Amino acid sequence: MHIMEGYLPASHCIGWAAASAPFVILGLRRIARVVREHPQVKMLLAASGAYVFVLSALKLPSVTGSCSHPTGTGLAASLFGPTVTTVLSAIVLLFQALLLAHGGLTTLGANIFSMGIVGPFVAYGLYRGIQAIGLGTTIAIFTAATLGDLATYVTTSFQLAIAFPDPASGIIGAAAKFLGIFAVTQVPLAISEGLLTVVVWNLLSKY
Amino acid sequence: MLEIVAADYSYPGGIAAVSGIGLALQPGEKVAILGPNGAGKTTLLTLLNGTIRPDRGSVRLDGQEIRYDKAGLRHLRRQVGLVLQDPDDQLFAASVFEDVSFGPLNLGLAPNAARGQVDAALAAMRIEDLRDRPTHMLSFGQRKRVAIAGIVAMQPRYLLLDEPSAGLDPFSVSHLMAALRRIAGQETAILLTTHDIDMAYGWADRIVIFGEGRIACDGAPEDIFADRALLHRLHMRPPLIWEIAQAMRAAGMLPATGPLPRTRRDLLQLIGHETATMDRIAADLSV
Amino acid sequence: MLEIVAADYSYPGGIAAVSGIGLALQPGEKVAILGPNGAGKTTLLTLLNGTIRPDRGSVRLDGQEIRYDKAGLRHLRRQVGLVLQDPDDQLFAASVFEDVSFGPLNLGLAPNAARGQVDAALAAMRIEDLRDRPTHMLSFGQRKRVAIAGIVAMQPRYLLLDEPSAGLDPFSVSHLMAALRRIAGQETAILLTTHDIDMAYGWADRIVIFGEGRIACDGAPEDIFADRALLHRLHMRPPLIWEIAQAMRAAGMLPATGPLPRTRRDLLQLIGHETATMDRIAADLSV
Amino acid sequence: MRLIDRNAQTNRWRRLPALEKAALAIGMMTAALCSPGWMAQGVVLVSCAALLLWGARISCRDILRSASVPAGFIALSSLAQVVTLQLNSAWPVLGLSEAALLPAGFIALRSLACVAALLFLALTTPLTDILRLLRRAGIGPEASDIALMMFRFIWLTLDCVESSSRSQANRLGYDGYRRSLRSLGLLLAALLPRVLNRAQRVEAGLAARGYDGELRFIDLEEKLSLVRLAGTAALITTIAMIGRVGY
Repeated sequence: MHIMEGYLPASHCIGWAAASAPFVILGLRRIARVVREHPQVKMLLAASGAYVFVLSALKLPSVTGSCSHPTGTGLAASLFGPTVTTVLSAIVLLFQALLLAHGGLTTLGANIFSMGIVGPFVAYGLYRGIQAIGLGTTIAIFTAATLGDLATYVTTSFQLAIAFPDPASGIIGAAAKFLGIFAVTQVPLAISEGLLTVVVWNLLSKY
Repeated sequence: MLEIVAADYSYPGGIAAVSGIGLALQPGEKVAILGPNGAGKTTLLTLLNGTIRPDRGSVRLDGQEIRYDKAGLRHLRRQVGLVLQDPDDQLFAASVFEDVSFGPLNLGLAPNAARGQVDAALAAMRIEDLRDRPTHMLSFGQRKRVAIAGIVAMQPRYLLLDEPSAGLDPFSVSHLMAALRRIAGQETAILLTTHDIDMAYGWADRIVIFGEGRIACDGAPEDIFADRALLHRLHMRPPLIWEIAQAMRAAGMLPATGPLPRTRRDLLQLIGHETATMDRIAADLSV
Repeated sequence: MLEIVAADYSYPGGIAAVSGIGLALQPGEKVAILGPNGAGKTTLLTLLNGTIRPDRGSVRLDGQEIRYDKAGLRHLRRQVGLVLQDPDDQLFAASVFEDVSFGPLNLGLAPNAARGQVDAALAAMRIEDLRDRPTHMLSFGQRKRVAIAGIVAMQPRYLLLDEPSAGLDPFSVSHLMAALRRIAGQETAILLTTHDIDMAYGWADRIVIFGEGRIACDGAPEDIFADRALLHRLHMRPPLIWEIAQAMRAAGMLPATGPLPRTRRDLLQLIGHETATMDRIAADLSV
Repeated sequence: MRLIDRNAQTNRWRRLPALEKAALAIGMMTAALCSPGWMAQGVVLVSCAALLLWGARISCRDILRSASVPAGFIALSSLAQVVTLQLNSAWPVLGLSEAALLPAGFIALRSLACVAALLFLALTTPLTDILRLLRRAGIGPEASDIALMMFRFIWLTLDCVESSSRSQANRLGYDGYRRSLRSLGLLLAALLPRVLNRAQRVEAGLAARGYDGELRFIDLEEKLSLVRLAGTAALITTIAMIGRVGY
């Protein structure tokens, strides 16, 4: 779920871009370091990025019957770690804006923050945390992918709420509204993405 | 009978893939489709199996126009199986047996019945020995046969194959064609596309030639290849065996009547037979 | 001269791909490699261009063993170009012209000189009209020709091609082979792998047959195909034209001496010529 | 999925310098985003549509189709704005805020104008040209090479996904939720090793062409035109001034 081009006021656009920039720069530095040591990583990251992009453009079967698009960042974060995923997500979001008109350039910073930073970090933290408690990989992957996806959606709703507080109930009320409206598609989607990630993960570990 | 009637299809962007094509496939037939890259052969196969929907015209199974809802497509695909060109697009499961059982299980068969159809398909393709092998450790030729088995196991009445011989060495091709001959014997019609004119000539009952998104001709091999002007216009050459046999006939080296040889073996036998006859005549004369 | 000497190579996992292979390629030669899927043909090509390094044995260019450091590989790849089977493994830029310019720029050429070599390569492959087209919107046959142009533009002395004719229709194949004949004329040696025995027979000066990771034979086409026992052991058939010509010769339909026909046209002419001769004799006799 | 790219690759302005098109798009986007008045947004919307239709010669149908998804999202978000939520009573109370109608309409129009500017860039400029621009702007060779290769891999991967899901549908793999989810899982699991394998093969394929870690090629872009740049500047200044007026 992305914020559309032009939806956020200029000051918010700049603010979110500034908030995301350090993470992206950190990720870029990390990639540059790895690429210097192993040049073939460049091609592998490009292929993985394409995989995440195509995954995010896939229609996912949803329990409610409606179709929606997964973020794929849960899987990516579990595979490559969160900082690299931030950079891949930034490129994916740029591509989505320019190839699909999903999201936008002015809202790129805000979208990177929700889909490229909050989502992957939540997913990665949950994945490591649940594994550390010893609840098993399946639960860890499901929780990471589902809640990572939900975290992206919650963040987006708050970003919109801060920009457009409810005249009666302020930011909290506005967040509740945005959460409510998008819940129809996003909650079943998050569950589907969680289940799908588990299926993929289990099959991949067979190879 | 599986039919496509006066169908047009254009790709997004408006480029016409096929226009006004009509073709009927009878149970038990063996049909080969020839034509240059990009002529619309693959489009025809995907139209026949309901993957894409014609912009105009219709696809009919046993006289009934097919419906493009879930139930309609399900009904169609039980009877019409399509094997795509690249086997890698068709293998998903970890082992050969699991992969081939994907279709039969989706048909709603009980595990035992599904197992039977899988084993039959593996036997028909002569790959029983690959049963437990991981799919990602197969050679290209093996993957190709497993992909075909995955459709054969669903026991379709019409089996469509897109370039089944592409990329295979000649020995594997002859094995594959032998397998397809066995399957076609059992009331199953086979329609395949190929660039191998000689193979098509030796295998098919009927040949269809595509040119520029249209069906340029459709008929018995003898008739098709006799039309030199047509072949020339389509930038196609007749099968080598046919052409040599014709030249030999014209030169009086083969008898002027009787069926023309279709395969390498037929032609070589005919040449040998002629030799034997000539030897006999020579011997007679020398007496 | 490009040589590989007594080379072994095993894939990670220990499966031997080729063992003890040796082959020398002279400037200007046209060589075809035949053999079943998985026999090691592709491995040979990637060894010759330094993509993989033999476990034992060596690769030599003009008598010098190649080094596998950056400078050594750079030197090798200036002279030895490899076209992979799948064009999608070799194309990366957005448009055809941009893509073909990649190799020449990597050679360190100035943009203007590079531009000239790109245009020459597009002309040699007869794809000047695709110059401006996006690579991901090309047909398979077009991508194949663009991938070859990408290597031809680097003007290598040795051009290696992995299955250049795979997946192409016969008309495109003859165009491609004509283009390769033009290129081979200019001091460039060409080595290609193929499953098309008839095409190899008509095109190559020399034929190499692979079997089970070894070179089973290497020589002039006439000699290779005369060894029936060897071909039988390798599950290979001689070219159809060769076989028919042999049968006709044995049957006394073709003269017992003189070179055997190599192409369809040769054979048909020979049959026609014989007819003409026989007609003449008949006419003489009737006088 | 291929709609925008197809137009970007084939429109009449595809070889114009990406810098000029980007300057125009981003200028208009900024003007629309920063103008308090309604009129500037309207002018941006109309100019973008006019440039796309009569300049780049993109069909009206394709413009509307590529705008339909963002327009849907904008409509949904605007709905959230006109609804109010009371949290200080015992139950949350939903209401329609008449006062919010006008601002919500303004945001929707602003967003549509910005989407139009985005579409102007996306529909006229191949994505790789924009990446080259970003590279010149200094985003670093690693990220720009990765993005460039990613663009190529996207189409290859998409072809694989399309053929694979067709093949699964042929074998009735998409009947019902459970089976669909499992089929899609099988597809994605089989796809990842294939995609990574492809990356290795491309590495070898480019090595055969002298690849040494840097992607370079001769582009076919036309030269910058001062006339066009001046026109761009004039248009954006005019829109900004209209925005200042405050209608």
